[in-house]
Amino acid sequence: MFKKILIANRGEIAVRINRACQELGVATVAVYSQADSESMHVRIADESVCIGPNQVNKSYLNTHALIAACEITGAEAIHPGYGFLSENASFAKMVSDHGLTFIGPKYEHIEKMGDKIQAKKIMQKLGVPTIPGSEGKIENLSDALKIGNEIGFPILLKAAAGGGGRGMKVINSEKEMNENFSIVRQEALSFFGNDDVYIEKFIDAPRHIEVQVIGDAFGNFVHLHERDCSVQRRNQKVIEEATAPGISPEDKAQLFETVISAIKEMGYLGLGTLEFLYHKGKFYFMEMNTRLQVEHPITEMITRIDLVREQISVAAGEPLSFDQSKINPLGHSIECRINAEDPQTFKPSAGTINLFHPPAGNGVRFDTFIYSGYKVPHYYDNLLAKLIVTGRDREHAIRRALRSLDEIIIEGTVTNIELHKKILSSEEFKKGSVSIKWLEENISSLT
Amino acid sequence: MFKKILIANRGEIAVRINRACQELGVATVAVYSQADSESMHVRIADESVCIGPNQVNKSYLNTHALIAACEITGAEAIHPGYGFLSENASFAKMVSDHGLTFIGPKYEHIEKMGDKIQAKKIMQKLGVPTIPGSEGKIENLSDALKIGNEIGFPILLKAAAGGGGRGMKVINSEKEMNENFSIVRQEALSFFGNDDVYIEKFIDAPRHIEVQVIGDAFGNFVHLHERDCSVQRRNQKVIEEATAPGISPEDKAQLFETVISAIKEMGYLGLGTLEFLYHKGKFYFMEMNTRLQVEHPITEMITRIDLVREQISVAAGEPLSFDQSKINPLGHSIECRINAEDPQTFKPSAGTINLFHPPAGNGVRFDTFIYSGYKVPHYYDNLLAKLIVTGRDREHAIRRALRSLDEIIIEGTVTNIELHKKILSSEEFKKGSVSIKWLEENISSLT
Amino acid sequence: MATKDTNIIDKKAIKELVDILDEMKLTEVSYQKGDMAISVSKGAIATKIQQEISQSNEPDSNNSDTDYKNDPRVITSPMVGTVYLQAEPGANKFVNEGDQVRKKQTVVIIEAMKTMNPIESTLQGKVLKIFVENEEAVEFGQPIMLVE
Amino acid sequence: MATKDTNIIDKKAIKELVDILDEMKLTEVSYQKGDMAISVSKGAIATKIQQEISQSNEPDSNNSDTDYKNDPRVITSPMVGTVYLQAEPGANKFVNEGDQVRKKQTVVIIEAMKTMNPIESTLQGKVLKIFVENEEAVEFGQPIMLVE
Repeated sequence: MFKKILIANRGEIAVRINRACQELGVATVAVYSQADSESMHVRIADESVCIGPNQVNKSYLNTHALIAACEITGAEAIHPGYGFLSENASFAKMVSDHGLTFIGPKYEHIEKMGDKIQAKKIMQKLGVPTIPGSEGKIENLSDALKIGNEIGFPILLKAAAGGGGRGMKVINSEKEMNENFSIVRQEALSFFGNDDVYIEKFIDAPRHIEVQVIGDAFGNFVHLHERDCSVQRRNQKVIEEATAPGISPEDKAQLFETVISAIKEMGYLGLGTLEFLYHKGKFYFMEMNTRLQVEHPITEMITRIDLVREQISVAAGEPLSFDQSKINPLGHSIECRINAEDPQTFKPSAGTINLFHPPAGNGVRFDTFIYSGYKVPHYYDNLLAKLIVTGRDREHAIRRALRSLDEIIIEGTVTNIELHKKILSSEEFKKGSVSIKWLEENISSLT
Repeated sequence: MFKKILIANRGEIAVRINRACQELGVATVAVYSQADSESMHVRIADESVCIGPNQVNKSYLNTHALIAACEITGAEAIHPGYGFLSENASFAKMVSDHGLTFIGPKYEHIEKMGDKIQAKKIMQKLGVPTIPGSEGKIENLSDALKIGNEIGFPILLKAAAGGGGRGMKVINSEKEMNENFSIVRQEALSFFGNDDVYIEKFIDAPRHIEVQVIGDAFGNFVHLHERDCSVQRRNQKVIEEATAPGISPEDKAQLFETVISAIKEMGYLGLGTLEFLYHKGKFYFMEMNTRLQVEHPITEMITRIDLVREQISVAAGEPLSFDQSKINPLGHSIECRINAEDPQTFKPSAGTINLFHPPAGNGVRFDTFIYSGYKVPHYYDNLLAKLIVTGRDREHAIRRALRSLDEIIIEGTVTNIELHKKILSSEEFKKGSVSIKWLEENISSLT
Repeated sequence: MATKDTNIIDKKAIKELVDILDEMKLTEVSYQKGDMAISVSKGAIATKIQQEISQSNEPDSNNSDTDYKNDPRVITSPMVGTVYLQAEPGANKFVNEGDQVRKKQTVVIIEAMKTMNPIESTLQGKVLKIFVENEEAVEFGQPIMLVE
Repeated sequence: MATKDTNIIDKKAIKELVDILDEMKLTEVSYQKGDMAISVSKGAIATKIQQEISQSNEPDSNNSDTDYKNDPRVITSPMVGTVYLQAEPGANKFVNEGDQVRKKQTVVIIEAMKTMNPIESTLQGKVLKIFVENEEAVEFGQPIMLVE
């Protein structure tokens, strides 16, 4: 096991990783921008290094400063968390070139899965069902029109370098393709520095189902079942749950078998998530996230596996502490992302948390980095906390979530807590199986 | 299921019960003394009734006020929590005579188990191993001497009406018996209003092992494995853990079989705990608690059963939601009782909590009723919170407890947090299997 | 920092007030004399969280009587139960606003556990206000009536 | 905003009151005398919890330099690394306390990722104090030297 790990992140996930390290007996180094000097992740770490000014590109994305911080503190490994440099293959390689360990997959896998076109091709080859679409990038408008007609409109025109819901457009007809093809390419170029685009069949109102996997260096590959992340707004997940309601055990079992066979073939190391669209009984591979996910705790709760601990162990060259036979999900878990945002405009909100009192009790976990008196900086994302509730079944989990939301006190900044209550109280959510479009289409009528 | 429940308690357990009710969709009535008007259990309940002044005998022990509070609020059932009226058979009967439900066992069982001599006789008859001793109460000194010699000194002279570690004395010889017999009887009379005493073999440095059981009205009786509560100071539990380390699965299985057979024979309803001394591979029945225990959460964590929910369901005439085959303990759970007490003198400490920040993260539960700004009244017991941590194994749970203790901020009153850190860091505790005398004998040398 | 003789603020007066605040364990003190008025406060958190937590569930109480909770001129309920202002339906009230009451005079009856408990006045004087209505549920310590 | 010579607000009085607030650890002070009335308050919770949380882990910093964190007379480290005060072991220091420095003059070298990065002075004047020692690890923004 490592003696010291540098956590190249901030916020709740840096706190989460720090706790896992403490429990492993591993010393921690927090890094922070000048805006984050009072942040919880700095305060709970064994050591801390200021790596730059407020802007992320000069601090949390400053690869040189991170390597230098390892050098001066003697940290042997870097945990990138999610976001920031977590899926940056060249950073992963740089870390390894400096004799340090990147706590994540091999950089080749990060690189391959980071390119959405290549990822889809690879998965297709490995037997994973994908969405019908262009075989690779589209060279020009006439090819786009041809492929669009072959697959049948509506289709989705996507930037190869996009992700997280950005860099894509629904095209309903030849006419719309004529109008939008160069616009989408130009946007892709300006947002992602790469104007490669590709086409996929547009699946209307599917669900977002993802499978958590982990592999070690000893040929062990395990899936930790699925999560349903269909409650989204602007392609951002709002509520996640595990396991997914309303999908037959047989369909799930078949999916898991395919997924395990694929990552075994890849020789995948560490944590990964394969994201699928689910529609009319069929799964379509979307992308693979080669990192820890925001919503990993719901999987931890139903499987009782500490994913961050296993992730670190595997990166340290140790075998998984469990095998597939130990993974028997029990109960139902729901995560609500508590954001600092205006409930009407959804604009991020910053400010000082005058008062914070968390929800608690049986089956309640509240992962956060805020505290009474903490000034939320406006430079970073607006996730304040994750409420994770686990009940004996889905109905129990929903009730537990509602009573927990009622217990939360966060004073000094507006949050989306009321939105969560509305979603969890709605008949459609309670029924289960809403699509990724449901929240956006119903947000104004939720009461 | 009940529509409305009155919770006849305060502090963390009232909060715990309120949460279970909320999750069941049951409305709650909090009762409070005048000193508790700002207490958390009042604030989170649906309704609240002030039942008397600060003194417990005029408020929380005021049976008439509690029944009247049900009458004016329409509550159909009373949950007594632990302590206060929870093991008061005549109150349980009074509740039932008024057409209300007492959330607990049948009052006959409370009554029988409340008399320690009778309880032991009953259990003996039901095949449960007990400590050798007098068959019932001792009439006079000469009988005491005779029985003492039969069993062999040292013996324990105990008040029949005692409990919670009060009303007992170790007698090492005939001489000590001569000196102490009437003193113990007199003390029993003045403390418990009853001078019946009995004799038991004194078992030096045993462990405290208890078995959690539950029964419903449909003939289902289940055990939820055992807890080890050997870390005690002045017979008060300080740290509890589940399951108990260092006892063979075979010995446990045999104990569970005996216990289940006994409560089945009794037709026991609701939650109960059979407490045993464990010494050199043998269990000796001590007493049965006919109520929810302070340390119930560690059992909840390893079994994933919500005990309070089941307790309420069973009292409402519903069957248990699980059977014995569903109870497969996973991981290891530890509870630290966080008391407001002076770390040197152990005197209870009151005061205003200026600042409270709880520990959190994977595997951490913190059951409490305090909040930033809460004034802890000095009229009641000094339990502020229960830290409950659950890990993949005992070592992991200990590490998790230590990092969680480090995270707690309670400002404004002194607590025993440092004592917990010392215990959990000690080599002897880490090895497991300490006796009930260990803490007291080592408390000054723990560093 | 300003030198002693040119201070605009009377620090000594504030210090005295702070000492009083500490001694009496207050969170706020205001003081006014002549043209001088000072107010100091400490420990705002307590007040704050209590307000916040209360928002969701204010313990039952009538708006009208909360101001009188600690008023010595008030007869409070010695028990939990249902209050009756008259001995039986249709009968006259035991006491009306404006009436004179003597100590030990029955002012209301409180029913608890099917038992009627006559509640005697603890005060003597003119009844200024009756806070409770007939058949209202009352809790321990709840103001029943104000006596001058 | 008020212009310099016609200030409407008596800033000095406010400053005095703030000093009193800090000294006496209050969260709020109001003061009124004659036609003047001032009230100041501070978020006590913030200060409090930060102090408390800091107790267990004060971010690394030398006591000697923390006071200068935002001082404009200080040259701070533009990067994370190991600082060298001379070009090679045994050589003279780039700068000694008491020396005059010009802008763009190399004052230290910081090694990061096996690369030596000459750090140029951002200030001009006399070096009053050097906060770092040879081969000390420095973080971003850490004071290197004080220049008059």
